[in-house]
Amino acid sequence: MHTALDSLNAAMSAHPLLVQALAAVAKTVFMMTVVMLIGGLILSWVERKQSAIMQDRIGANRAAILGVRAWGLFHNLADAAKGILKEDFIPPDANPFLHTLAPFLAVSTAVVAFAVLPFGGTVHLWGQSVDLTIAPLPIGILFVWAMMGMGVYGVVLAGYVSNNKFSLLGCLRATAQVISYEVATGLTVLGALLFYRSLDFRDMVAWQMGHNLGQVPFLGHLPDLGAVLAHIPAWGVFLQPLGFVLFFTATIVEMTRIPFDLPEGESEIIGYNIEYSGMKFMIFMMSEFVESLLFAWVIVLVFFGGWSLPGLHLGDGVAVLFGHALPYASGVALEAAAMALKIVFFLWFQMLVRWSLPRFRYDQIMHLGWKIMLPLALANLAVTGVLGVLAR
Amino acid sequence: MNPLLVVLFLPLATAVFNRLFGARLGKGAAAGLACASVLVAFAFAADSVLGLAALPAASRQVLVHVYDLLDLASFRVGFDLLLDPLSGMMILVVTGIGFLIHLYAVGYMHEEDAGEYARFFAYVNFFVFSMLTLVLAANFLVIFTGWELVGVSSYLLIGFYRGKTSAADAGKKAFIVNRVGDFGFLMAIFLIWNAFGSLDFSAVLPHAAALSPGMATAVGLLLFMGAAGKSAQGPLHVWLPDAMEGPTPVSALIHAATMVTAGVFLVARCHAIFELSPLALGVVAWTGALTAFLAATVAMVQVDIKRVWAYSTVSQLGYMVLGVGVGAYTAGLFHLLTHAFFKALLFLAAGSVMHALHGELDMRRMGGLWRKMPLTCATMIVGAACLAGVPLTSGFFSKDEILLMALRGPHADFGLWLLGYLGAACTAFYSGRLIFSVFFGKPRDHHAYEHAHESPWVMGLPLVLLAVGSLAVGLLGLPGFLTHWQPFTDWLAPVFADLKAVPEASASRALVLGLMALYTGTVAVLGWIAWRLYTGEAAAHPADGEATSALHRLLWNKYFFDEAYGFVFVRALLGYSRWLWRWVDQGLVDGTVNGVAAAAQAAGDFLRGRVHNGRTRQYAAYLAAGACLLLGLALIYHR
Amino acid sequence: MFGVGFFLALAFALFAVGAFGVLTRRDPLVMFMCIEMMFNSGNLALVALSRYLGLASGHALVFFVVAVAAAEVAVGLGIIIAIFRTEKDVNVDHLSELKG
Amino acid sequence: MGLREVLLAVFAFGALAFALAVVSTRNTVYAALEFVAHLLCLAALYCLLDAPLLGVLQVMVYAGAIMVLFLFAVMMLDIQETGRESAFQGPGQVAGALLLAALLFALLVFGADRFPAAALAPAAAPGAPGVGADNVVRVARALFERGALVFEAVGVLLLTAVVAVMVMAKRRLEN
Repeated sequence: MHTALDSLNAAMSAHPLLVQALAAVAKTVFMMTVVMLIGGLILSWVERKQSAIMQDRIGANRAAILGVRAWGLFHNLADAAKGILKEDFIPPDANPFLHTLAPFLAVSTAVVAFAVLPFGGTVHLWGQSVDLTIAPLPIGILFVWAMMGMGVYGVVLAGYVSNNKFSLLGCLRATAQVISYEVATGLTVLGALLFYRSLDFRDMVAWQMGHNLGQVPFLGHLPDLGAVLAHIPAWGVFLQPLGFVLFFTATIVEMTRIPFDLPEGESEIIGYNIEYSGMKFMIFMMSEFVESLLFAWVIVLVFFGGWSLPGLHLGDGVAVLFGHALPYASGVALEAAAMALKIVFFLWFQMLVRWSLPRFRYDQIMHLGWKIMLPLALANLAVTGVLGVLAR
Repeated sequence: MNPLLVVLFLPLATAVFNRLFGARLGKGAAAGLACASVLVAFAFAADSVLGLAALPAASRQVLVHVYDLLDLASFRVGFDLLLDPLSGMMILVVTGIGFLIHLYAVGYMHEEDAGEYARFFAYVNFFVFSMLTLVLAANFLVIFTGWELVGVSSYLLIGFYRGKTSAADAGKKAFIVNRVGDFGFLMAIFLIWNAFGSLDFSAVLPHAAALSPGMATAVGLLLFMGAAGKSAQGPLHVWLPDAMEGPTPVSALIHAATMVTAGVFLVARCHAIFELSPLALGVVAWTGALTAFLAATVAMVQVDIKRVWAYSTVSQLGYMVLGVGVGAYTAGLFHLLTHAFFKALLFLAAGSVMHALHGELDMRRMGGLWRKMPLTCATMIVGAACLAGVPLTSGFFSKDEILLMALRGPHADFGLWLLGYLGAACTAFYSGRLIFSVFFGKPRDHHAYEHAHESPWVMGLPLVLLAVGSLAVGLLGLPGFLTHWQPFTDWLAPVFADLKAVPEASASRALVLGLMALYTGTVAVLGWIAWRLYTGEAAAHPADGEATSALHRLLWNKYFFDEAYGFVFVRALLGYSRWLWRWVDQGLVDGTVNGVAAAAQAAGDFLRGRVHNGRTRQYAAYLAAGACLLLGLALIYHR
Repeated sequence: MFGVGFFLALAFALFAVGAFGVLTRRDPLVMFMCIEMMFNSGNLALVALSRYLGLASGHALVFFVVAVAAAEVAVGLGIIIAIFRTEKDVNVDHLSELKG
Repeated sequence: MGLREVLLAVFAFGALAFALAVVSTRNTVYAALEFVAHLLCLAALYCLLDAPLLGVLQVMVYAGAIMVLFLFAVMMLDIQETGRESAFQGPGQVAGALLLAALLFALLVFGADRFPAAALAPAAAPGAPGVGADNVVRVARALFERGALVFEAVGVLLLTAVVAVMVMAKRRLEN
């Protein structure tokens, strides 16, 4: 056993390229697993259960395998089975290829965006440093935005090829809403990017880990507070509270979730996916959950320090927690746990919003986006920039 | 703040205010404001002049810099004011007599409605401002500005009765004839700038000797061209009689007392240049003498009383010009001063008569008015006596001085004296003729006579003040052999200090007394002839158009100046303009323009059908073909 | 094999295709896309040349081209929609009111 | 021939093929979708040419915003009728256009033949766009230092365009 491990170590050390290849595969597999598991299965279950709890219902609890109900977890399997078995209806005048392409476009663009999201820092394996990111792009956040922009095409295609006036109208609503808020989504983050001076998520997290509020211009110069602030990590949310609130709101609009779910409005409004059934419809639903995870992830990376845990420092092969040395592996595990917890918190928070607020009217959404959020985001950006110049 | 600024800008401020808001203020306020502003200006002017008088004689010059008009590296012109004895005298005349005339106008213009009333006072105040700018100028640019402003305000006032075509025509005539003179003035300014590089009097006049004789003659003649235009010297005098179309106070103020003296003022101001050129001075003197004589002869036959005074003004201006032309600047200016008083008086009295007779101006329809309007009669007799040169009146002294200088001055000539003397004789005749026709004898138009009435006090007061002034002002310039008290000569002495001593001594006392006796006798004889001719029932007034002789017709038609101008300038200009219009403008210019346009349109019509056909893709094809062409050319030539 | 010349040739080919589209299509929207295609061929050439010459200014230029294209598209589409609302037709061959 | 070359070939071919598809498709919506695909191919080519920033910008702005606007316009206009007509006019016109386009292509290729067909010089110059993390910084320097004025001008242009479109749309609404 021992020798097997040693020989593995030796083999790995001898072939750095192999390490990298394996790491790439492992990263991808891991990420896809996480995305599919959470976005495809767990989130729909959570949503059901949470809505039930918030609305004082019991919620999904009927599906059972051999009498085991597992808190309704099997409902997802039942849904999947139902989706696969249902007739895949394609309207007579629709282009079958595009009709099929639309839902996959919607989900795949969201999934592809995860390629640039780091799930951890750099780890050292067999002498090789491995970025815990599938594709560590220097322009990571732009890539996410680009993919968000591409996600619109799923909606547009779905609305158009369905050859149905209602789906067309729904798709127009959805498109207008999404591209309107892309502006706000981009502008609200820019304030934070002014601090990080990078478009790379890893740099953002590194900056937040490497700074505390005491080092922030103006804040750190406050006579009494400076010392206290030095103990608080310089997370984006502290630097850009307004930016965070706006960004969080804009992401909910981007996901077209309640209270901004006008494009499809499951219960009342006929949406772009009206002509979809079975698995394709479920894929549209899934794309929303994937987006939900994506934005929670982005928020954590940009505004909540990513995997950083206050007090924990990972050095070269050593981990220090509040001055106590820890094994390196446990440090990594702590970071992973911090990251996961933060993401879970935001997923939960999104659900909370979803089941708390009533739906906006369409003109209200547009009003909010163009006349409130855009000016606020611009003002936030301008103030940040001016203060940054003054602090120089 | 310098009091001069108040003097200058207060009338302007009231003018602007009255023009904008006067109609709403009502007559009383508008007139009160206007009169008060001129009175205050007079007070400040008097204060300034007293302050000047307090200075030692040699340094009686105050320069006030208001602001920079133009400030280039090599050339600077400021809005500068110069107060010296000459301009001091002028501002006193302008504001003092201006105030009296304002006062008179309050009554005279009373029948106008409030808007017109305010407009009148605004224009008159504006004139006062313009005239003050002219006389206070410290450089040629400012004096020219004042010169032009005076022209504008004169134009506005002559054409004040907007409903009358004749008034509008007279305004235009005055303006256009003045432009001829202004052209000369402007040329003179350009020459001066070219020669000295500066327009300031202080930089030009003391160094005038630097001018070459030819240049001095040119500048002098051009300056005099301007002066002749403003001061109505022949042949540019034709506008002044027509200018009587304006309200009578305007005639009194502008076309008798102030504006027309600008030319004399200009020659006196620039005497340093004129003194360099005997030719220029000769032209000035001869022009003045001829104008004085010819205008006096014209005045002898006119029947319109304002017209008589208008020609009389031209004639008297001729005396002033003659005075400055023979180098007797002080005498000329003294005549300017006395004339300002008595001619303003005469015009105002004529206006009073006109007022009493509801606009009647023809002396053939008057007569015996002294019973109806004794005050007007008395004051007008005083004025006419001054004008005619009755001994011991102001006019006697001032004209006598000029004629003496014409005979014995530095540039004397017997011909000049003779013309002056004959003119003075004519003056005595027409003055008597007018007085006797209007006030004495039997009334020739009983209807008008019955309705005649004396003018209100507001018109009478200025008459009395001016009459007193006319008599008193002569005391300022008594002949040298009578007294050594010579306030006028002494006052102006610093201005003319650069001249050679006036050789009055060359005229013996016998000559002076002899001349005086000659004038006195002439005046008496001609006055008696006029009395005999014009007090009878059938006075020697021929009816309209009924010429008794060729000479009479010549004089009646004012030497046919207007007709000559009409033929030479107006007809020729019209013909030339018509030719330009028909052939050059319509044929050549329009033809070219229309031809180009027509050609462009024809080409455009063709291209529109073929090329510009609205097919976007065809345009794109042109673009692509053009791109190919350019690329091909670049490939061929770039290798 | 994939040198700068290859990318330039590709860019020129795309430019020619776009020009061909502008010359032959009657749908203003497609013409518009073809114009955009010509823009993009220019961008491609700029990127390739930047890579070849080692100049970042080419990238900046592409950025400007994209921004100007965005403005142009916004206005152009607005015009097309305005025309469609009054004419109910956007065939460019039927639109010749402004020929003068 | 490595992976990079393969990808280059694939995307270059894709760009050209989709461009031809745009020109020849009758349905405007499909043409627009093909154009999106064409743009994505170009974006990939940019990334392969060491211009990842431009690649992403291309996707964000061109594919993500501009083309969505196009689709929006297409859907609002509902140009089914014109779309069903023949996309091209007469054979003569098509031939002429083809000739012009070919001429243009030929001239351009002749004009640019000084550039090597097979070599991409390494980015070595001091102002080079750079690879990787450097790219953004280098391009930003070019953009905001030498091109600052142009950048502002473009900003004003965009603002003007936005206002213009708003005015245009607003007037229509009132009618």
